[in-house]
Amino acid sequence: MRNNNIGLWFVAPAFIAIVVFFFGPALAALIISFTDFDIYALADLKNLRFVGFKNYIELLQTPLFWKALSNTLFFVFVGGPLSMAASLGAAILLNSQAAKFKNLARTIFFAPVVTTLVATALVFKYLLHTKYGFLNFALSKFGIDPIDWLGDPKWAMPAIVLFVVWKSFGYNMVIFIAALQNVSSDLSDAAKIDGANAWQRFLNVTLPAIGPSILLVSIMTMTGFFQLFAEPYVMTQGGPAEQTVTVLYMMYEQGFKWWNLGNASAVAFVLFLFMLLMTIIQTKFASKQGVS
Amino acid sequence: MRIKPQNIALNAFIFILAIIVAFPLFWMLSVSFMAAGEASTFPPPLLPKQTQTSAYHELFSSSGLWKYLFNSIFLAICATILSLTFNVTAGYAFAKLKFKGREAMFQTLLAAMVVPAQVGMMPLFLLLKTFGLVNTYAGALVPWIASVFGIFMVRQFAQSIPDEMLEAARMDGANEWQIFTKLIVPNLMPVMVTLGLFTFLGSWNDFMWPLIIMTDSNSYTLPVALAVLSREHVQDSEMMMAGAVITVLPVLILFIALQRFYMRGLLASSVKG
Amino acid sequence: MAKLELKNIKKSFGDAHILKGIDLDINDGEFVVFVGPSGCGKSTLLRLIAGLEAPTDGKILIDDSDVTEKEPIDRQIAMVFQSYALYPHLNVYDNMGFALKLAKTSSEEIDKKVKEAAKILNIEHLLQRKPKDLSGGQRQRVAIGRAIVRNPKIFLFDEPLSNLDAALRNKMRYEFARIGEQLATTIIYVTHDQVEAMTLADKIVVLNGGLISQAGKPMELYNNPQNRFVAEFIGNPKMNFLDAVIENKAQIKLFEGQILPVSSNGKSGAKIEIGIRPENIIIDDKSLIRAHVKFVEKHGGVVFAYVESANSKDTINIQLSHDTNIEIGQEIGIRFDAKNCYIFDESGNRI
Amino acid sequence: MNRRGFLQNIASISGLYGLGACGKILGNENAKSHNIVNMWGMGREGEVVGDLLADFLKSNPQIQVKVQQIPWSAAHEKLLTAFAGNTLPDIAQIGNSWLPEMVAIGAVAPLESLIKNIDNNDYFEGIWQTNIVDNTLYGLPWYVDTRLLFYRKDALKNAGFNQVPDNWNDWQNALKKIKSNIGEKKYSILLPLNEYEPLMTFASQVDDPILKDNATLGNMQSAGFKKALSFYKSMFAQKLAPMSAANEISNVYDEFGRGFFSFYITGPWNIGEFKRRLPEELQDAWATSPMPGPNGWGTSSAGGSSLVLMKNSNKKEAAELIIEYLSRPDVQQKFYDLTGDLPARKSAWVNGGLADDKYASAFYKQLERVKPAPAAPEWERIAQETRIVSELLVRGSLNIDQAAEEMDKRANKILEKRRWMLNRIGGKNAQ
Repeated sequence: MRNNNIGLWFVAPAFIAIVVFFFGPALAALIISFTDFDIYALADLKNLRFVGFKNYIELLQTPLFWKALSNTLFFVFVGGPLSMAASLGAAILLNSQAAKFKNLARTIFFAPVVTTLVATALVFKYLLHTKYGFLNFALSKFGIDPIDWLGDPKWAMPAIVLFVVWKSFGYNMVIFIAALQNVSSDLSDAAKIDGANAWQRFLNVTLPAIGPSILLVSIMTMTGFFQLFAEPYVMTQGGPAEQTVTVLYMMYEQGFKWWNLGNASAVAFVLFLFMLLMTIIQTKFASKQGVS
Repeated sequence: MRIKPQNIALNAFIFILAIIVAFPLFWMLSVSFMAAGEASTFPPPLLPKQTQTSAYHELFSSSGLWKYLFNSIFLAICATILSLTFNVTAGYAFAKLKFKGREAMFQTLLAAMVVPAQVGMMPLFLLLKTFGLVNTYAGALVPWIASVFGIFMVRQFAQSIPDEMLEAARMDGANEWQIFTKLIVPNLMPVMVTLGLFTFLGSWNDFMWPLIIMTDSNSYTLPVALAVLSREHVQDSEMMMAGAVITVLPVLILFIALQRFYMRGLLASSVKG
Repeated sequence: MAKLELKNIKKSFGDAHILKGIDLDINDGEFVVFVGPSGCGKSTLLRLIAGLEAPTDGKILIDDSDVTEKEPIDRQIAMVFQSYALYPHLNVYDNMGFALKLAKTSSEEIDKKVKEAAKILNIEHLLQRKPKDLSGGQRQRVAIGRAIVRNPKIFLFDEPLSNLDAALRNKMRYEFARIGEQLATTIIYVTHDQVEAMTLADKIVVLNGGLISQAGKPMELYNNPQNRFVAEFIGNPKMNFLDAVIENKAQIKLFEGQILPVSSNGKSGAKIEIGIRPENIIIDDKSLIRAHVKFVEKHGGVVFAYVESANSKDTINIQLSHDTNIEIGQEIGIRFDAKNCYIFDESGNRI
Repeated sequence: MNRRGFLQNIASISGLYGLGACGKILGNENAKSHNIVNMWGMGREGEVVGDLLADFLKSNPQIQVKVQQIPWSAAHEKLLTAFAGNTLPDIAQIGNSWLPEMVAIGAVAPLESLIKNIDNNDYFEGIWQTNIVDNTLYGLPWYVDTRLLFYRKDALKNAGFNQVPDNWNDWQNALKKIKSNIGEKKYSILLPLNEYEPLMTFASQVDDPILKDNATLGNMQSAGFKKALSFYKSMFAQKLAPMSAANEISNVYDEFGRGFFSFYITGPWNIGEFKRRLPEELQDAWATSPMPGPNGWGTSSAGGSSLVLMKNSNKKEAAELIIEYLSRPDVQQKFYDLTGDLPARKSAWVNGGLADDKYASAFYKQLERVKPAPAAPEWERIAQETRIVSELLVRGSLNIDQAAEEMDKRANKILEKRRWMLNRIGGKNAQ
């Protein structure tokens, strides 16, 4: 090739943009997390102190942080698997030969994914209303007393998980359908001849075959569930009794409500570390299981 | 053909599931056409007693919805244009052009995938403040200029373009820019539609960044406006549902129209791992 | 060991009628090969026997009991798939023992059977490997081994050799013959390759368009094909066909007017085709049937000459001995004995 | 750099078309012009300020005003964000309690030149004090606000009381009586768990200040505060108040009308709302009353909004004219007519007969007894944190002592920076 570095000109604008608007700020956030950058420092940089690991140490001593972390982990480890199970269930249903109107059903199941989160969170807020909400009305038909879904600390998390599962399961469903279509029918026939029933075939043929997809989906899903923010912001504002404060919600409040940028950056980095850790564990676990 | 009872059960189950999944969206639409206060009665009504558009009138006349609608549409279009220009050039170059530092740069971008976007938000805000870009469209668009995800998607697609085609064009005397505009861009059209759609939907549905960067109500996008309004108008469910309809409907229609492209992008992004 | 009866088996997928009525008896211990071009329904028939599909009509009996509605596991059959269908996450040992494990066989029993089968197949050293670490031929053996340990009444093989390269295919063909003998059980084997059918089968079933064209011993089919389809399908290289008309009971007339003393019981003036195998054509310059040599293929031991004659639509293939001095462009005369001719009417039936 | 400049840079860097068009649209919209005064109004005030200013603008044609309406629930957040992002307006309406914070970060400018024209005796003392930081006037009270009781006269009467008792004990007895009249599913009083004002109202009525040592340390473990906290907690413990946030009560007015609760601590804006939203037949059934205190009528919060001038404004003269205009007694009266917001100037109360109004008079009385919130910039945050802890108390995961300790702990942590800064500058310039 005559002009060897022409590609650089093609790549440079995007690369510079990502460095300036993403890597730079992320690095700056790391530095800020070691300072007590707050609204006073914003007004006058003389009010800025370098505090070392103080933000992190204090964070670990803050009950709200642990609350937020445990809430977030609840979303990740309860909501994530639930959402994936729903995705897989729906994918298996729609992948079966006997299913009719598959495309229509797939579109309906997928629709919540593309809808605007804030808008549908609002819809659920009304659906979950203690008195006039449809869910309680439907439950009353089964003789279940009204539940204060978003107001009762016991129920607020499950209620939000319900919403998040509704909103998100279609995405993974599509990935699972694609994976299921690649499962060798010979293999499932072979298992039938070997005497495996539907559940054994699922365990021994389908599950190993879609293993890589499950790993990928679980990483993506859990990463996504670590980043829940708009749901509590719109539906509960973190309440009741801080029951739905997530780590990211805490970061937002610290950072953009109270302008404690030092604290907020520390929160952000702890969140980042947790997400990184999760991804590494999952990848390790999967490679041990022989999923490539 | 024998119709097995379990097949009937399976289809019935799918049908019920579809109703449950679609119900919130149906209910949103239904309530938005109710008279003020109608939805806050027990038992909750399924359909409006009398279909009316008063909630929409109220929304458009009193809350500046036109402004938010304009902001959302305008930002989504600009984000799409930005994303297409920046990501397509870069994705193509990473796939098909050799240059110094290509691998290093690509690995750098790869590293960006594990860092959540929120980490840099606060310094980014301060950075934009020094440029005077807080509360501007430009500030809201910054995260959409280029995305690692977009570059990956284009790169993956561009790799399927045969090298011979580029070589033939070079033999015919085309320069690199001509090759890109005349040859590559037409061939990348499908992935550009996909990327454009993803960006448009992403920008439209985005919440956290516009919430932070748009400091006055003239600059709100629909989701931000909706979140703010919902705190002020808790009791006006009909009006809020009308707002939700206005917010959701455009993206839903766009998705249904371009579903094929959307699914392709989704699956492409899911095999990158 | 078991015998299998198929009674008027029909299978349709929507409007596509794949099998149109199959009647077939397979005896205890027979090695039966289903052969036919792709789309003839041979694999579907195998899947019906396996119980992976239910027939639209008809009955399947194994050892006189009706298994038409039964699940695969209740038919005591084993099947080897074209793709081998090994469980990728299990090693060879577990793959072979999978069915036994599902049947809750004791682990000692499983161990014994797996090792026994591995010995027969010479794969004892591979037992701990995963399928992805095996060669094609090795996978093939594992797939067979998985079937053997089940000790089934009937073995089903679905094109087991088609994924192997030519050299390996020849070797495995021999192996199959050996294993077939060793197992001494009923085997049903599906292939589109007539060489495999000829070399392996006790009985060949030629399928065409959803129906059995002819069934019988290999040489029976070769020597006595019932119709043009079987005649053309069986035999390598293929039989040659020449257009002709029946002159009278004792004679037929070739395209160019040569009269051959071939007796037939068709009507005079009826259009027919005569088939003649390449090895039965003799070069005889005195013969009235003239032909031009278009191409000579020297295989070493034998030589094939492709000649053109006004009598045939396609070139005629002649098998010659290696010492022939025939050359391209030469005009030659050919002849053949009437006793070596097969005569087919317009609808392809032997007359 | 303005938007157009930035976008044109991008456009020229990348050589793209489309964006040029974007740049144009951006440039034309919202351009900062030198004779336009930007003003932020919160909630309903933001809606009506345009009408209020109509006369002013007629007589001052050289001044143009652009008003932004900011929702109350996001106002504080938006002010700080705008400060952080350098997008503050010229004039803003801000909550009284936020003033120390806005002064401390240097967002607002002193109103020295205005003070000459203003008679501070015409303002309620407690309210006026909230606008003074370091002996300097930073805000001019625009409307005043305090929290007091809205209640159902019929419910109180059924319980055997003709008017609201003036002390905690008797008042709570009345509430208990009401509760026993209305049964399990209804409540005597609504104390929304997502608002800190009810608790802080009680806390303002005791002798101990909420923060001590120049507002650098929490004082929540004081006997006084604990007393207020216990009183607050007892309302829930005895099921006099439902354990729910205001946003879970879908419509406060409907529920008040249906008798779901009979007492509600809220502000003057609700006089108008109650009149408007309650059905005709209930219009005589409700009334307002000053807050009962531990021993006789108690204080309440010195709320309301002030108008402030932002430090970075380059239109200070025009802005001061506007602020001065908006606090004229006649404009204040008109303001009241439009919004129901109570005038900051006593003369406006007296002249308009408001001081004798059956609903507003309770406010006039209460306003003579208001206490400013602690003058620490961090107050808003401390109050929020305190609310969060109080919710834990109410829901039973903490007891009174634990809650008070936790509140102090959180307050002290928030105040750490303030202590450091005050130390550093040797106690001068406390704010």
